[in-house]
Amino acid sequence: MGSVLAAMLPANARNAEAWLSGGVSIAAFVIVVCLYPWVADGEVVRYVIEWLPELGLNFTLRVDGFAWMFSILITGIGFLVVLYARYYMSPKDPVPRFFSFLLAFMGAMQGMVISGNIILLAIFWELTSIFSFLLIGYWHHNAAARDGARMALIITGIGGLCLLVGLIIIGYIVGSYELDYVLEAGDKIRQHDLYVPALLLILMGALTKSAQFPFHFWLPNAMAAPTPVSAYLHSATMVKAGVFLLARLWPVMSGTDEWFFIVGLAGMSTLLLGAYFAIFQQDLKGLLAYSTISHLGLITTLLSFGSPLAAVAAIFHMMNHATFKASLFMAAGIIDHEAGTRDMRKLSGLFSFIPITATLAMVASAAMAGVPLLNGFLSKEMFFAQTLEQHRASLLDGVAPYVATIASAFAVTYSVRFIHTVFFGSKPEDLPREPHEPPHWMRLPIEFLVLVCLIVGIIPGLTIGPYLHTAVVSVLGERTPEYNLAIWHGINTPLVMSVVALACGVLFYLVLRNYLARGADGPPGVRSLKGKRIFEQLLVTISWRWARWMESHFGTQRLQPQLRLVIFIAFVAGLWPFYSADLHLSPPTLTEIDPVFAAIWVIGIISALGAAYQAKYHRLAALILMGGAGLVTCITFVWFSAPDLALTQLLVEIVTTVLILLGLRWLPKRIERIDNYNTLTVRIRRYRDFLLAVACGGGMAMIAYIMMTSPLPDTIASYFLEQAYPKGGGTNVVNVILVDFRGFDTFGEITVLGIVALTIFALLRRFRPAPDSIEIPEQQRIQNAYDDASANREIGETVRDYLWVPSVIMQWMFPFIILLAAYLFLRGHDLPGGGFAAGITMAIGFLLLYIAGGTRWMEDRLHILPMLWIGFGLILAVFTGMGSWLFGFPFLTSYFHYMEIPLVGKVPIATALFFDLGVFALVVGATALILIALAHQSIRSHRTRTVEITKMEEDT
Amino acid sequence: MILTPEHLVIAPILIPFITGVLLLFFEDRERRLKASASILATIALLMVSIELLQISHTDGGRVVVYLLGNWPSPFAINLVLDRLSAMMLILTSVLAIPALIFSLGRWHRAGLHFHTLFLLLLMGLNGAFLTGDLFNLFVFFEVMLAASYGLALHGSGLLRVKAGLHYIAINLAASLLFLVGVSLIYGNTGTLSMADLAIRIPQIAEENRIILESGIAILGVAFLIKAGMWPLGFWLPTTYTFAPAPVAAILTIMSKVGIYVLLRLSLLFFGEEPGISGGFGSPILFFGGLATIVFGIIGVLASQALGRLAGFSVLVSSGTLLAIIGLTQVDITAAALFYLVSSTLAISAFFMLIELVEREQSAISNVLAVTKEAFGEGDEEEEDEEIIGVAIPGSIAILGISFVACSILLAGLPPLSGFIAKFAILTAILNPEGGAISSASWWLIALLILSGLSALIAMVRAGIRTFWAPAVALVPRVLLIEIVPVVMLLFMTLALTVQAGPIMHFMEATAVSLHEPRSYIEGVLKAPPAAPWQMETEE
Amino acid sequence: MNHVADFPLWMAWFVAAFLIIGAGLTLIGSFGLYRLRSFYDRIHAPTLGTSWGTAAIVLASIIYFSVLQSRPVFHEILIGIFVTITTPVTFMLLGRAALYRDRSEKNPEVPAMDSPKSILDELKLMDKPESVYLESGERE
Amino acid sequence: MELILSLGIGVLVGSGVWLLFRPRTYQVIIGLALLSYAVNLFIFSMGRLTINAPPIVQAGVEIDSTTFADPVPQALVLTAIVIGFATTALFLVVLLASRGLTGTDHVDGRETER
Amino acid sequence: MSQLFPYPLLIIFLIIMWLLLTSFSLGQIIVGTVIALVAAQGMAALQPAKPRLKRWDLLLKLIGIVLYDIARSNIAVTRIILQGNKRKRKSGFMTIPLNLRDPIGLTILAVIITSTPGTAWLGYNFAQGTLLLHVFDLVDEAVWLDLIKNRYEYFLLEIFE
Amino acid sequence: MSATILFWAITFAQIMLTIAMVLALTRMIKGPRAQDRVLGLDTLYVNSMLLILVFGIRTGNTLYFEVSLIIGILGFVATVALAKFLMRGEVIE
Ligand code: NA
Ligand code: NA
Repeated sequence: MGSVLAAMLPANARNAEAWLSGGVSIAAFVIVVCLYPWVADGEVVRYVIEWLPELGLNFTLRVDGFAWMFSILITGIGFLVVLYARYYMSPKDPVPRFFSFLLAFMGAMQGMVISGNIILLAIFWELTSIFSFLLIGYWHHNAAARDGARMALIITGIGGLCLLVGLIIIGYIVGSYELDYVLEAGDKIRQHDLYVPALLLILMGALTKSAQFPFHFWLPNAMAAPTPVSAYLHSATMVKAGVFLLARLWPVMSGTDEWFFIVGLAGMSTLLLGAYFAIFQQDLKGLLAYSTISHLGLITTLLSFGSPLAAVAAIFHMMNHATFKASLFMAAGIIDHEAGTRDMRKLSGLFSFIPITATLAMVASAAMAGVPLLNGFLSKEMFFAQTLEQHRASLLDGVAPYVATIASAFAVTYSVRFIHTVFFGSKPEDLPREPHEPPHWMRLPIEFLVLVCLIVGIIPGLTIGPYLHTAVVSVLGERTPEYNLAIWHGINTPLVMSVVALACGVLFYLVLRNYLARGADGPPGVRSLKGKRIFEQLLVTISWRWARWMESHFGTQRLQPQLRLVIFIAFVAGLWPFYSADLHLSPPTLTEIDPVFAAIWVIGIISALGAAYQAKYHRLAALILMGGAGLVTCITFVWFSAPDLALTQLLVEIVTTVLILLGLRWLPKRIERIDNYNTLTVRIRRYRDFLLAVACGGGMAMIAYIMMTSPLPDTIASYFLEQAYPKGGGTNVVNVILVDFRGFDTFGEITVLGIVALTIFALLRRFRPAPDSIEIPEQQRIQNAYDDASANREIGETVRDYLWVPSVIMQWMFPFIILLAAYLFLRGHDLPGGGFAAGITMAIGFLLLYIAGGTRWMEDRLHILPMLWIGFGLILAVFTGMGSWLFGFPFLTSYFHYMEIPLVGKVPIATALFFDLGVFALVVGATALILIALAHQSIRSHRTRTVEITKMEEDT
Repeated sequence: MILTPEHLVIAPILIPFITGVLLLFFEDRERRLKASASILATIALLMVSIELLQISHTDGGRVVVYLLGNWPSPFAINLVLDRLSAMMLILTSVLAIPALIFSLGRWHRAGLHFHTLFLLLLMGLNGAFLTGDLFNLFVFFEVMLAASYGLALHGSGLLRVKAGLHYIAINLAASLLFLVGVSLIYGNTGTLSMADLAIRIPQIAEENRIILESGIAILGVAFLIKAGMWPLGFWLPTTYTFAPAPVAAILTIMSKVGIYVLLRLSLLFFGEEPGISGGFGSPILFFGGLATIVFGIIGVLASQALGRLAGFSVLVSSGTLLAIIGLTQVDITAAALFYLVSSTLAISAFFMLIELVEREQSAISNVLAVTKEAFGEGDEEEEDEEIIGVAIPGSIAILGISFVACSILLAGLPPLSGFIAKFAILTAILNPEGGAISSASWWLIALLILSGLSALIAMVRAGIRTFWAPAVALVPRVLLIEIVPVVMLLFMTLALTVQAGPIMHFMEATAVSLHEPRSYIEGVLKAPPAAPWQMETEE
Repeated sequence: MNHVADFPLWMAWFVAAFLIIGAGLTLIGSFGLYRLRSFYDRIHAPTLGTSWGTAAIVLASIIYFSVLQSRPVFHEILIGIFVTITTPVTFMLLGRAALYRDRSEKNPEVPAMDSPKSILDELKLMDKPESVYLESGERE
Repeated sequence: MELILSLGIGVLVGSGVWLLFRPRTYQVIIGLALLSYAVNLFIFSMGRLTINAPPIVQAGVEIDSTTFADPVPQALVLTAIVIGFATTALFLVVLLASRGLTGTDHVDGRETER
Repeated sequence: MSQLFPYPLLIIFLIIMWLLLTSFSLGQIIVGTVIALVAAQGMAALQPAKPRLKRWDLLLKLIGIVLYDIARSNIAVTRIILQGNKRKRKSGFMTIPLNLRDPIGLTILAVIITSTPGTAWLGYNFAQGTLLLHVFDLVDEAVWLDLIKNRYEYFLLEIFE
Repeated sequence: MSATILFWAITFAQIMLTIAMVLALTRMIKGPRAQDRVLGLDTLYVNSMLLILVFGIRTGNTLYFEVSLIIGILGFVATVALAKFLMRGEVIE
C-alpha cells in the first residue's frame, strides 16, 4: 500500500515518466486486485502504524469491500488516464510535474478511501484538494486555469476544514477516531446533542467536494485543466470523494430527518439544475461537467433516502458513472485534440473523420442517458424505483419522482445533443485543425471503459454483481437488502419513467436544437447569474475589500494611535482591579512634610509641565526644562537616602542633555506661526490626549501614594543588608547588589548598553541628513562670512577667539575628571559610586575635550577606540563571572579577601571589583562611542558638502 | 576546573555572548571568520540545548536550578531549566542556524556588526527563557529588544527606519510598563524570584491584593504588547515586514517570548491556587486572543505584500496561543505548545522564502538599493565582492514547493505539522475536562477554521500572483545557502509531523508540569548553593 | 538633629552664620537673575552664588564636619575650587554666544562688531526668511 | 512627603504621556525622558520613603535591616536608569535617521493632513 | 623622568585632590600617586602648552587680592540688586587691550574677572589682544580699566612672562 | 542650644536656597532668550549643589557630598554644550 504513496518521483523524460507512472498505477492496481480474496470474504484488511496515539490519530489503513471497489476505480482508471495522458500531453509540456502531481493525487485519493482513521481520512481528503489544485492549475499561464484551480481549492478547502471539525466531533462522540469504532457507533452518534453540528460540518465537506448545489460552480471552472485530469478527477476520484464519504458514513449518519432534508434537497436540486445547465453548455467539457454535477446529485439523492436499497443503487451508480464519464471525458479530449476546439457551435459531422472514437462516445453517452443494455440504465432504474418510495413522508418525497424523471429527460437531451451536434450534421467549417483518428494507444482506455459499460449493462449479475455485493455488504453490513441486478424487471413504474424520460429528452432536444446551435453559452434566464462570478465577487468583497476596510478601521499604521492605545489599555488594566473590588487600605504611614521638599517638587512639576508645553516650538527650552526635572529627581534621590541613584541620575542627565543637543542640529526648524493650525478636530484630539494624560498621571499618583503609604512587606532586602559586608565584602549594599547579589542583572544591563552603542554606530554609518539640514548651521555661516569679509581675519577666527580661553580650562579639567572617575570607581563597593558612575564620568571627560577642541583636534591627540573598550569591558565581566567555575561555583560567584600590601595596609580584593571594572570599561566605551558617532556626523556632512561644491564648480 | 552538568544551564547565555563579544575585536571585513564563528556558536548552542532538553526530560521531568553568584534562593537570581525552557531553547537555536546561514547570502554584509547583534539577540532570548527572576527577565527582555532594534534596523533604509522608529517607540513604552509592573509586584510582595512570588502571591493580604493585581495587569499589558495582542500589536506586521529576512525569521520567536512569559507566569502565579486571584485575567487573554485572531485574519486577507501577510500570520499565531492560554486547560496547553513550535518554524521559513521570491520585483530590493547609496565615509566595504545570485536550475521549483509547503503550514492543512497542531488544538477543545464545550470554545473553533481558510485564500492568491501569473517565468537569483535554510525549516516541520507522537508526548508532559508548578517552585526554593568558599581556597 | 547635641556653641554660630550668608548671597544672586532686565546684567547676578555663596556654605560644611568628626574635613574645598574654575567657562561661552546672537539681530544695546560694519546687513539680506526664526526667539 | 512625591510622579507621567502622543519625534523623546524619570522615581518609591538612612552599612556591625532604606529598588532603578539612557540614545539616533531619510520629523515619517 | 612626570605641579594637585577625597594615609598617597600619574599621562596626550610659573609668591598674593575683591564686589552687587531701581546705575561694555598672551595667564584672568561679581568676560580677540568686558556698574570706565590692567594683568604678567 | 541654632540656620538656608531655585526656574521658564534659560539652568544646578551640601549638614551625613562634587566638577558640561550650541549651532565641530 505504501508504494502508492511513495511513487512521487519526478523524472525528466516524458516516456520514462509515463512508464513510471503507468507502472506505479498498474502495480497499485495489481496489489488491490490481489487483496480481493480477503475482501470478498467480508474481511477487513488492516495496517496500523501508531502515529499520534495521545490524540487517537493513527496511521490506520483499512480495506473493506467498498474501499476495495473504489481502489479499483482509482487505480484502474488512473492507469488508463496515465496511458491516455501519455499521448494527450504535448511534448512541450513539462510532463514530469504533471505526472508527479497526478500520481500524488492518485496516492492521496487512494489513501483517503483506505483510511481506517477518520482523521487520516481528512488528511488525505485535504491532500486531494491540494493536488487537484496543482493539477487544475497545471496550465497556469492560462488565466482560466488559475481561477478554476483557485476556486476549486478554496471551495473544497473550506469544506475540508469543516469536515475536519465535524470528524473531530464524531471522534469526541464515539471516543475514537478509528473507523471501525465509528461505524459501530451509529446510534450513539445520531442521538448525541452534537449530531446536528457534526452532520452540518461533515456535509459541508462532502457536498463541496462533490460539487453539490450550491457549491457546484467550481467544477465547471475546473475544466480548464488538461483533459486527462478532468477525466480522472471528475469521473472516478475527486468529486467521488464526497459521495464516497457520504456512503462511508451512511450507516452512522443517515436515517434522520436532518440527513434526509439536507442531503436530499442538495441532491435533488443538484440533479435537476446540473442536468438543466448541462443542456445549454456550448463547451463539450462544460456539458460533461454539468452532467457530472447532475449525476453526483443523483447519487447524493439516493444516499439521502436512508434506505439500504437506495444505498445499493448509489454505490452502483458511483461505479457506473465513473466508467462512462471517464470515457466521455477522454473522448472529448480526443475531439478537442483533433479538432482544436470544444465549442459545439463549431463542431459538427466529425463522425466521418473519427468514426471509432465517435462510436465509443456514442455508447458512453447512451450509458449516460440511461439507455437500456448499458450500465447507466441499471442504476437509473434503481434510482427511479427508490424515488417512488416514501422515506420521510414530506413534500420532498413527493416531488422526488418528478424531479428524477425531468432530470433524466434532461440527461437524455444533453446526451443526444452531445452526439448529434458533434458527430453528425454538415461537415465542419473553419476548424483549427483537420481531425483524424488519434493513436490507438490513446483510444485504448476509452475502448476498455466502453466495453465495461456494455458488459455490465448486459450481464450485470455475472460481471459486477459479486464485486458490488462485496462493496455493499461492507457498507451496509447486516442491513444489506435483497436486490436484483437484472436488466428486465418487467413493466413497472420505473420503466415507464425511463421511457417517458427518453422520449421527452429527445423531444426537448428537437425543440431546442436551433436555439442551442446559435445560443450563447449557459442556460437561458439564469445565464447572468453565474456561480463563478458571484463567488468571485463575494470573495473579493469579503476577503479583499472588507478586509482592507476593516484593517484600516480596526488597525493603524500610525504611531500616535498605537501609543494612545498602549497607554489607554495600560491605564485601564492598572485601574481595573480597583473597579472590580472595594478598596481596603491600611492606614497610611506618613512621613512629615518638609516644605523645602515640597518647594523642590513645585520646581519639578513646573519644569515637567513646561517641558511638555514647550517641546514643539521651543525645543531648547524644553530640553533645559527637562534638565530641571532631572535635577529635581536627583535631589529626591538624595533626600530619600539614595546617593548612588542621585550620582548616576545626575551623570546620565548631563550626557543625555549633550546627546540630545547633538541631535538637535539635524532636526528641522519649526516656526510657530506657520504650522500652528488649529482646527476643531485637532483641538478635540488634543483635549482627549490631555484627558488621558491627566488620567494616567492621576492613576500613577494614586497607586504610588497607596504603595508608599502602605507598610513594606518582608522583603529580600534584609538579607542583602545583613550579608552585604560579611559575604559580599562591601558596605555599599546597593553596589554589592549590583555587582554581586544581582550581578547578573548588571551583566545584562551592560550588554544592553553595548548593543545599543553598536546599533547606533552602525546606524550612523548610514546616516543621511535631510537636505535642509545638510548645510552647516547658520551661525557658523554668518561667522565665517564675517571672518572672510574682514580684512584682518581668517575664516575660523571667531570660533578660535570664542574657545581660546575656555578650552584651556576644559582641557586642564581632563586629568581631574580621570581622577574623579578613578575615585568613584574604587570607592564604589563601600560607598556611593561604582563602575557605572565612573564610566560615565570618564566619558564626560572625553566629551568635554571634544567640545573644547573639536573632533579633529581631539582625534589628532587621543584615539579613544571605543570598540575596544566595549569588547574589553564585556569580556572582562564575563571572564570574571566564569572565574568562579575554576572553583566549582556558579557563574558570578564572588570572592573577596583582605590582602596585606606593604605600606598600604589591608586592601580588599574582591572579584566583584574586576566585574565592576568591566562595567566601567563598557560604559566608557559605549557612551563615548555614542557621543563620538553622533559628533562625527558634522564632519561627514562638511566633507560631503565640500565634495558637492567641488562638483558644482567643475560643472560650471 | 570542576564543571558539573549544572553549569551547562548558563551555556545558552554565555556561548552567544562570548562569541559575539569576541567578534567585536575583529574588523567587520573579516566576514568569513565572523560567519564561521557565529555558525559554530549556534551549532554549539543547539547541541547544548538538546543536552539540556534531555536533562530536563529525565526522571519524569527535572527542574535544574542555577543559582547565580551562589547565593541561596530566593535571594539569588536563578536560572531554571525545565521542559518548557529547554524546548524554547531548542526552538531558538533551531531557528537561529537557518537564519544565520541565510544571512550569509547577503544580509550580513548590509551593515556593521551583524553577527554580534545576532548572537546577542540569541543571548537575550535564551536568557528570557531561562531566567527565574522577574527583574532579570526585564533585563533579558531589554537585551533581546536592544539587539532586535539593531537587527531590525540593520542595513538602514527609509522603510526600515520608519518601521524601526515605531517599533522602538512602542517597545520603550512597553518597557516602562514592565518596570512599573515589576516594581508594584516587588512593593507588595518583597521578592522578585518567580518561584518565591508563586508562594507569596496567594498569601498576600487582602488590602494589598488590589494593587498587586493592578501591578500584574500592567505587567501583563507589557507582555501582551510583545505578543502583539489586538489592539496592541499593530507595530508587529510592519516591523517584521521591513526587517531583513533572516532577522524577521528569528524575530518570529520574539513574539513568542511574550506568550512564553504569559504562559509561565499565569500558571505560576494563579494556576494552582484557585484563591481570590485564581484565573486572574484569563478571560481577557481569551477574548483578546480571539480579537487578535480576527484582526490577524483580516490582515492576512488584506495584505498585498507577502511580507505583511507573514507579519499578520504572526498575529494569528499569537492570537491563537493567547486564546488558548486563556482557556487554561492542560491538554490544550500541550497542543498549544506544539502549535507554537510548528507555527514559529513555518513563519520563520516563510519570511526567508518571501525575500527569495520577491527579490526580483519588490520593495525589499529597493530597500537594499537605498542602503547602497548611503553617504559618507567608510562605505568602501559595500562595494567589495558583489555576489551574483545564480539562477540554479530548478530553483523556481524548489521555491514553488517551499511556497506550497508554507501555505499548507499556515493554513493548517495536512500533511505538515500545521495540521497536526490544529488538529491537536481542536481535539483538545472539543474534549474539555469539564465535559461540556463552552460557547466560547465554539468561537475559537470557528476562528481557527476561518484563520486557516483566510491563510489559504491569501496564500493562494499571492502564490498565483507570484508563481503563476507572471507572463515571463521569474527565475529569482538565489544562492544555495539561501534556499537550504528554508528547506531545512520546512523539513523540520515535516519531522514534527512524522514524529508527532513522541513530540506530543513531550508536550503533554510539559503542559502537565506547567499546570502543576509545585515541582518548579520547590525546585527553585530548595536549590542548595554550592559548598562555601573556605573549603577550597583557604591557604 | 540628635547628632549635634554636643556641638560647641560658638562653632554653631559660625556654621549658622556661614550658612545664612552663603544661602543669602545665593538667593540674592538668583533674585538678581530673576529681576534684572537685560541678559548682560543678569549674567552678573549668579556669580554671587558661585563665588561667596558657595564659599560660605563650603566653609560651613568644613567647619561643621570637622567638628562633628573631630578631625579636619577639607574635601568640600574641592567643590569651591571646581566651581570657581568651571563657572567662568560657562559664563564666557554663554555671554559670547548671547553677544553673537544680539549682534546678528542688530540689537542696538550691544557693541557692534569691530569691522566691517555692513557685513551683517548684507548677510541679513542674503539670508532667506528662514532666519526670521532667530528673531522670534530661539534657535531651535 | 509621600503625597508630594506621588503628585510629582503623577505630573511627570502626565507630561510624559501627553508628549508621547504628540506627532513630533522630538516631543516623543522628551516625553520618554520624562516618563523614565517618573518610572525611576516610582520604582524607587516602592522601597518606601526613608530619610537619611542610605543602605550603606558599617563594616562588622550587626545590622538591623529596618533602619536602612530598601536597597533593592535602588539597585533596580540603577539598572533602569542605564537601560533608559541606552534606549533614549538609540531612539534619538533612530529619529535622526528617520528625519534624514524622510525629510520630516513627524513620527510617521510623513506629514499627515488634518 | 619628564615622561613619567610630565606635569609635576599637576601631579601634585591631583595627589592632593585624591587625598582630600579619601584620607591622608600612606596607602592613599601611593594609590593617589599612581592614579595621578595615569591622569597626567592622559593630559600629556593632549599636548597642551606647558605653563611656566616664575613668581610663586605673587600668585599667592594675587589669590589674596582676588578673594578680597570678590568679597567686596559681592557686597557691591548685592547692594545694587537689593536696591532695585532706586539708584541710577549704568551697565555697559568696554574693550580693554591686553598685553598678556600666555594662555594660562589669560585663563586665570578670565577666572578672576568672571568670578568677580560685576564684571563679565564676553570675548577675547586673539589677533588684536583685546578683551570685551561687560561691567555691571559702569560709572567710571577708567576705574575698571585700572583694575584689570594694573591690578590683575600686572600680576599675571609678572607671574607668567 | 547649638542644635537649635543649627536647626534654624539650616532650615533657613534651605528655604533660601529653594527660593533661589524657584527664581532660577522662573528665569528658565520666562526666558525670553535661550541664553537666559541656559543661565537659569546653570544657576539651578549651582543652587541644587548648595542645597545638597546643606542637606548633608542637616543630616550629618557625608554620603551626599559626592553628588555636590559631581555638580561642581561636571555640572558645567551641560551648560557649556548648550552655550556652544547657541553660538555655533553645533556642540562638537
Ligand atoms: Na578675512
Ligand atoms: Na563675574
